[in-house]
Amino acid sequence: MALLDVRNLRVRFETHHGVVRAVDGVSFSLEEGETLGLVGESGSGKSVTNLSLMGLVPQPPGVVEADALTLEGRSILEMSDEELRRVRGNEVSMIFQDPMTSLNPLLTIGRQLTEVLEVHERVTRREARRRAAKGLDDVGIPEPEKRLDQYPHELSGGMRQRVMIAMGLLCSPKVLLADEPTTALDVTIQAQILELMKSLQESHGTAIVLVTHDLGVVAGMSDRVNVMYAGKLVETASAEALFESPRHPYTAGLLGSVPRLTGDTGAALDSIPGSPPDLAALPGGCAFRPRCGQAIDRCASEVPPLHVLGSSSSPRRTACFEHARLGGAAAQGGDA
Amino acid sequence: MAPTDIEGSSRWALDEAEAKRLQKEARQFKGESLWTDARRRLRRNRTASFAMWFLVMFGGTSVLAPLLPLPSPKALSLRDDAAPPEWPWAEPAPLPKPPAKGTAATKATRNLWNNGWRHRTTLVVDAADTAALERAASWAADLTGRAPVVEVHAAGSGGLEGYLSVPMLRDDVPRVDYAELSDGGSVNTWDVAASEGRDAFSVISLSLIDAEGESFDPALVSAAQADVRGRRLRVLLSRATSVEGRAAWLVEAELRNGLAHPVDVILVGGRIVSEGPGLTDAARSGEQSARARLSEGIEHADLGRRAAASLAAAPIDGVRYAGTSYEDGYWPFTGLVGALDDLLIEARIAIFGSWQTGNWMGTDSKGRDLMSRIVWGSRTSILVALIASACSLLIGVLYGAFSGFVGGRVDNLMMRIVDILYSIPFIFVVIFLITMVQGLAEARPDLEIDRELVFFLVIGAIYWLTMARVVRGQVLSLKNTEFIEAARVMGASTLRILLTHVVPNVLSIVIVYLTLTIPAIMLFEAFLSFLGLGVEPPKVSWGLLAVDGTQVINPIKSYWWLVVFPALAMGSTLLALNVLGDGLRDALDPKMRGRS
Amino acid sequence: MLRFLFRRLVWLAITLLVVMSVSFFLMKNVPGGPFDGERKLDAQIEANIQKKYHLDWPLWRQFAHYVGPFNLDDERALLASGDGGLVLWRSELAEGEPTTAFGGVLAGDFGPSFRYKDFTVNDILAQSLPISMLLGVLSMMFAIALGVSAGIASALRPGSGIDLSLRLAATAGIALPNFVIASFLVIVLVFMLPLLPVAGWGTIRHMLLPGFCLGLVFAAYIARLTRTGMLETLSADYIRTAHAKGLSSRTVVMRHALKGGLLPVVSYLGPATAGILTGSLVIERIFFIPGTGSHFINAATNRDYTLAMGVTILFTVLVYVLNTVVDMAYTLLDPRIDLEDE
Amino acid sequence: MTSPLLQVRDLHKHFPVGSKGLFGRPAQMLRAVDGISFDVHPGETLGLVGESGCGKSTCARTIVGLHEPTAGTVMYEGAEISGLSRKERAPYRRKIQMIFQDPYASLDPRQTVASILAEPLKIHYLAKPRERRLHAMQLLDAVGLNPRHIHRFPHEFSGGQRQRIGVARALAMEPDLIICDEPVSALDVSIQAQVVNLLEELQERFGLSYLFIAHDLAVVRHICDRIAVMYLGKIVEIAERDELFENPQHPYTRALLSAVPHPDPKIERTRERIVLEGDVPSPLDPPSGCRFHPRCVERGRVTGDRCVHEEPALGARSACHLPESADAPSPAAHT
Repeated sequence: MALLDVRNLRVRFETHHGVVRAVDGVSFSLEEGETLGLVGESGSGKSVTNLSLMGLVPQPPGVVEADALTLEGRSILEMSDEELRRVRGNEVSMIFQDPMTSLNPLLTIGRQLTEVLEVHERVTRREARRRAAKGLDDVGIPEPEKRLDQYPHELSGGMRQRVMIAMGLLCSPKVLLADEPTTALDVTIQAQILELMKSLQESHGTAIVLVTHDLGVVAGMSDRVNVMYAGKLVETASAEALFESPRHPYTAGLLGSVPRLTGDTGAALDSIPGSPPDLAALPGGCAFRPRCGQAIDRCASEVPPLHVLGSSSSPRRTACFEHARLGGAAAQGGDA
Repeated sequence: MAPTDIEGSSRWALDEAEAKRLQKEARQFKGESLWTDARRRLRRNRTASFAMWFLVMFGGTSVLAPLLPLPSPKALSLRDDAAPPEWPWAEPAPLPKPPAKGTAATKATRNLWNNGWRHRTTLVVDAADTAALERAASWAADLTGRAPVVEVHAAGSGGLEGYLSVPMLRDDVPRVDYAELSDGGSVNTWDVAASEGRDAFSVISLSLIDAEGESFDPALVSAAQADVRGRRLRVLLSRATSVEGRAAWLVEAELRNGLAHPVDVILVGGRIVSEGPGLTDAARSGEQSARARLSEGIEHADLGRRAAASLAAAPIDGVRYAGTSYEDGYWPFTGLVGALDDLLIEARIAIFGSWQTGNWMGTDSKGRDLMSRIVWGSRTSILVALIASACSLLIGVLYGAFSGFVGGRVDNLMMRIVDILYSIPFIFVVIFLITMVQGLAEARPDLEIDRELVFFLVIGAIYWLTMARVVRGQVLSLKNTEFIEAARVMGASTLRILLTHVVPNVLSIVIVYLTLTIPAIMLFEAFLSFLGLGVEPPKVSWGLLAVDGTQVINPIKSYWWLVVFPALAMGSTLLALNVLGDGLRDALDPKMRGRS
Repeated sequence: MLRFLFRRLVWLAITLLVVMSVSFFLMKNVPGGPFDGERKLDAQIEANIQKKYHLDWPLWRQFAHYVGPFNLDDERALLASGDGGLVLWRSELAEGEPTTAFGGVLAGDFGPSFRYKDFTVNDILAQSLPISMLLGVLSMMFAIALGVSAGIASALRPGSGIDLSLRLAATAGIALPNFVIASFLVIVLVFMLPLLPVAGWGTIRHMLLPGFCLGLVFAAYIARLTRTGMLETLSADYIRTAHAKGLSSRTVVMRHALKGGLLPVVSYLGPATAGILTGSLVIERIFFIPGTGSHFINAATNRDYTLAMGVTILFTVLVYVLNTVVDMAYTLLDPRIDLEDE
Repeated sequence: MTSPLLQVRDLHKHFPVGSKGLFGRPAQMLRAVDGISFDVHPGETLGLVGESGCGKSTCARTIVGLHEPTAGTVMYEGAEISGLSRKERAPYRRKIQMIFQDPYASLDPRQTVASILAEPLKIHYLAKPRERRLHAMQLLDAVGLNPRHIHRFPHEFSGGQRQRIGVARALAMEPDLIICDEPVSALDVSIQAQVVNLLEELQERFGLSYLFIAHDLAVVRHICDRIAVMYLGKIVEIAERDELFENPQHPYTRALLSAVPHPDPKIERTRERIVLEGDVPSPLDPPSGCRFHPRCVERGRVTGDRCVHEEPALGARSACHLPESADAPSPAAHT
């Protein structure tokens, strides 16, 4: 049984301008110890997907529905507030994008760390403090005892993100949901944090859902990658297969858009024309069709479902009619 | 670096002809500015738009007050207690006894005299039947050029007693209007300021002699006096005397000195035979035009007297001249507003005639109609709010913008001063200052301190703080935005940046805070009036009305209407202003775009 | 912290000096002084009065006399030190030497009242200030309690019926003048349902209505500030973090949101104090409370300048000091603020 | 080699910060830019990279005259332009323009696109109002936007489109040099590529030179001919693009290159990373000697504590006490 199983997740926000379908029929599962990358541009619904896994989508205006949304077989959607509370921060924890605003500026680091332990494990204050200090030590923060009495604004951005990670890992969760954990950081600090997350994953055995727009980060961190566009999953594959031979035109376009540190620099980047659609007014059919160079007539009228491509040993799926037509041949060609 | 290398450049893919064609098409793609967007969102905000409509109605009522068929807000009644509201459909109380023949308008009776709207001339007619009365009315209309308001009462003798009242407008006041002279009034001025010392009064004695030996009409002298009064000259004495064997009038006028502008000569119908200090040659030679004035002056003089004089020519018997009321029914404005008010009163007479509302909201303890006072009080309150907020706007925006734009240490110091003013009970100092100024005004009337103006300015002077802070914050954050930096990189001057980028972007927040300052100022006016430091009776403002209400609270008799109606008017207006201000803030905040 | 206090002190001194000198010189220039009574005084008496109150001195000397504990009575001292006569302290006066002067504002002496001839300003203040303070503290407590709870209730369910009605009530509270509200309440609570006494001072029952009326406007402001502050903090990222940690909603609100949400309220307390003092002018008058506010208004209308000035100066200092205290309290709540950075 | 278009010599920009006394005495100086020199040649793109707070944006702002330099000079075609008055500077304004980072903040929300694009011409009294509008349309067309949309407002465009408007505004006066201050950092990947392509296309078409400021090394590698790497207000290395990426000299450059993740799992999983320790020190109180020494992993290779005491000068390529080597490991070229 998968650790986390998501089937046909739908999140919509009912605003005055109409219904925004932020997430529309997303399915995936997460195995123990696995890292799943969730890639997309802003507004693709990746962060909302992440939030809904923890029941953190504000309701109203949000409405979360799914055929299944289970953690170890228990349905998250059907949990009571109390049960949900026991899951959050304990079995599933979360790291946010901006460590500047994600920590309470008015409380000490120590207070914010120990309260997690106090809520989920019946520990004394002293014990909580000891473990918090150890947690800080684990994420490579020097002088952890001293840091406990400091306030977030006294730390640098990288340090704050380390604190966030320490906070997320205090109760040894089974799943860590990381929402753009390095976007706000400089590259050298990003490298530190990514290394840290990798080593902690090895030592804790935590499964990670990594939400990011940075294809480089995904490539280095994840085992499998889900690509999202306009609230839908357009392609899912193992990291190697995806970067080696992207099947969906959007994935291909995305990879082509990224300048590389190696190889030829002469040619122009293969950018995707146009801009992402307004989620409140999506075109009919495939949402990517207006920007797609390979669109066929069918794309305008029908929403392409996720087709399974390739062998069962490395399952990959893509939501594109063109590739469904090409079928296994292309997949075989790519894997060969 | 000639402009040509921009124009004729062929480096553009889009050639000019094509661009011109597209330019026509471009009109279909007109964008929606933030202002339009804000207007739309404000309209969608139901509470705020309701508040706006309410305020428009309220403002309209206030501006159009002379048009409304309301009783006079200042005419006293001899009743000795406040009357409760009467229902609009209730039978009016029986009329008191009509005024006795010849009595002036001072005696208060119900409908007409009490609530006389500005000036009226009234003729009383004893008529046998309605037809006779109508004849009398049409005669009066011919006489005055204006349809009279007719009121009919049964006379004791079984006949009818009619009151024919002709409303008198500004021009009917007995006065001489030299400005309308056709033969040029250039000689009728002399410059007082030129010859007088600052602090002395001087008496100018002028003898008026009838050149042709005709006798003077005393009415002309009184007309001259009235006019003199209007010109801030006071006639002390007028008496007949004889100069060179002819009848003459001597007018001694007290002139207040220090008038910087020319003053109309006040002499009517005579030749100047001797003069006091300060009379210039121009005035000395005023004989000719003075005569011309004589004839013109009669045309414009007292309508009532003319009517009285023509009584003999009346087509029916029994017409008596009842009197003329010169008392204003309200507090007239001068200038444009005054002219508008006159028009409105004419319109009121044309539309409503003598009909006016009853005391639908009751009267105050002096018998003045409460509803009328609320409407007229709103004028004072609005005036205070407008002048004071304009004052606060001026100081606040200039101070804030300067502080924000200069920045650095100057900004630090300026904002520290604002902080301090914020935190000290500034109002105590202000009250202290107001009493000082009032004391000064009383003790030294010669300084001509306009107490109301001082009062407005002082209020304005303390409400600029928030505005200054807000504007400064905006300017400070705008100063560092990239689009201002872009303009700097382009080489825009500071003035240009201020006018094209800063002002439009600060404007919206200024509007919001202005809408919120106005209610605060109205509240403060009420507060000061309550303490007896604001608008002074007999003028009326909402603050004073509320004070009247609180003063009659007692356990024996409840004068609830004196509390409830002013409070309702004030509360709903201030509430509407606050709601509108909040609504504007939401609508004008670009961050709120796209949200409800 | 010491530097901060020192800076504040310097600014206070500047403020006071400006307030005092402006009002002093205005007061001296306004004719119709306190002794221009109904009848003309005998020239000798007038001269005596002038002498007694030093009205015959040059203005600068009167001002110095008013402000500070300088020895200006002693002509010899003045002569001895040339025109630097201000340096002598009162204590240097020989024992028992007659003096008609007062100690000066710096020594906490506001001089004699011009109207109440048998009292000094200090006497009047000593008698009335406790009453005003009690009223002020009561209404402040009331304003905070009502405002904060209404604001939180509003912010927890934005858009709900409770929120809308509380917001409307707050706007009404801000829009309506407190004397109007007071009149309504007096009609209802005193006359229609005789629950409370109409006026006067002494027992708790006397204080309830004035305290309520005085505090209401500030309760409305505080409710608004609390609501906005709470809504802002509740939508902050760190609140999401707190939820993600598995804290209960109650803990999230009490521990994480409340502190940040109430920060604007804390910084409003300074202006609120000034506002309550101002409001007390009206409330004390309506309820016939013999507080400082009533005396101030009487003094202002009767041209009792020393009393009016005394109250103004005292309240300025009071509010200024309270503001400084509030600012220091703010740093305890918000570790990001450094007073040295001001 | 052609004579340089822009010469920056020993440029310093310090800001007073921190606690002020009663009457405002500045306490500390923030050394945002602390003595940098470089040239930009006609038709070339010079990249300026570094992490946040390294002073690259301050450098750009000082060049265009938004800040007055504390010391040093900026020369355009051999004439000094720093320290000129607004009027004296006007002719150079037309030649040097700037593109800003935040497409949402860099356009006045209350102006239409037409007036945004006409503003530079208005300021310099170029062209008549009608011609300005035509010119605005030509500009929109040139940056790939619909010229019919000139009467629209910025908020009616997407982020990428706004950045195009920002580019059009910079082009309006036909400059020779455009300072691009992180022009693509705020954009999504697919949009970023569009803007990068647009910039390259415009450079070719109008013969522009760019000073391209970015923190994303991959973008810089794609668009720049030469690259300068900044650390704490100093240039630590400056070299031709391929030189820098294939054979980085300065330890910081190496670390920076190694920190960039590759969008390719095969490379990512096998390559060795140099992970720097700690954070960038505060520019208020930069470390003594070589500013990079507290974080430098190759410090051990320098004998003694030269790195702590002696500030390395910028040599032909890099500012490091280590000798330049041809075979230094290039983490980027690890394939």
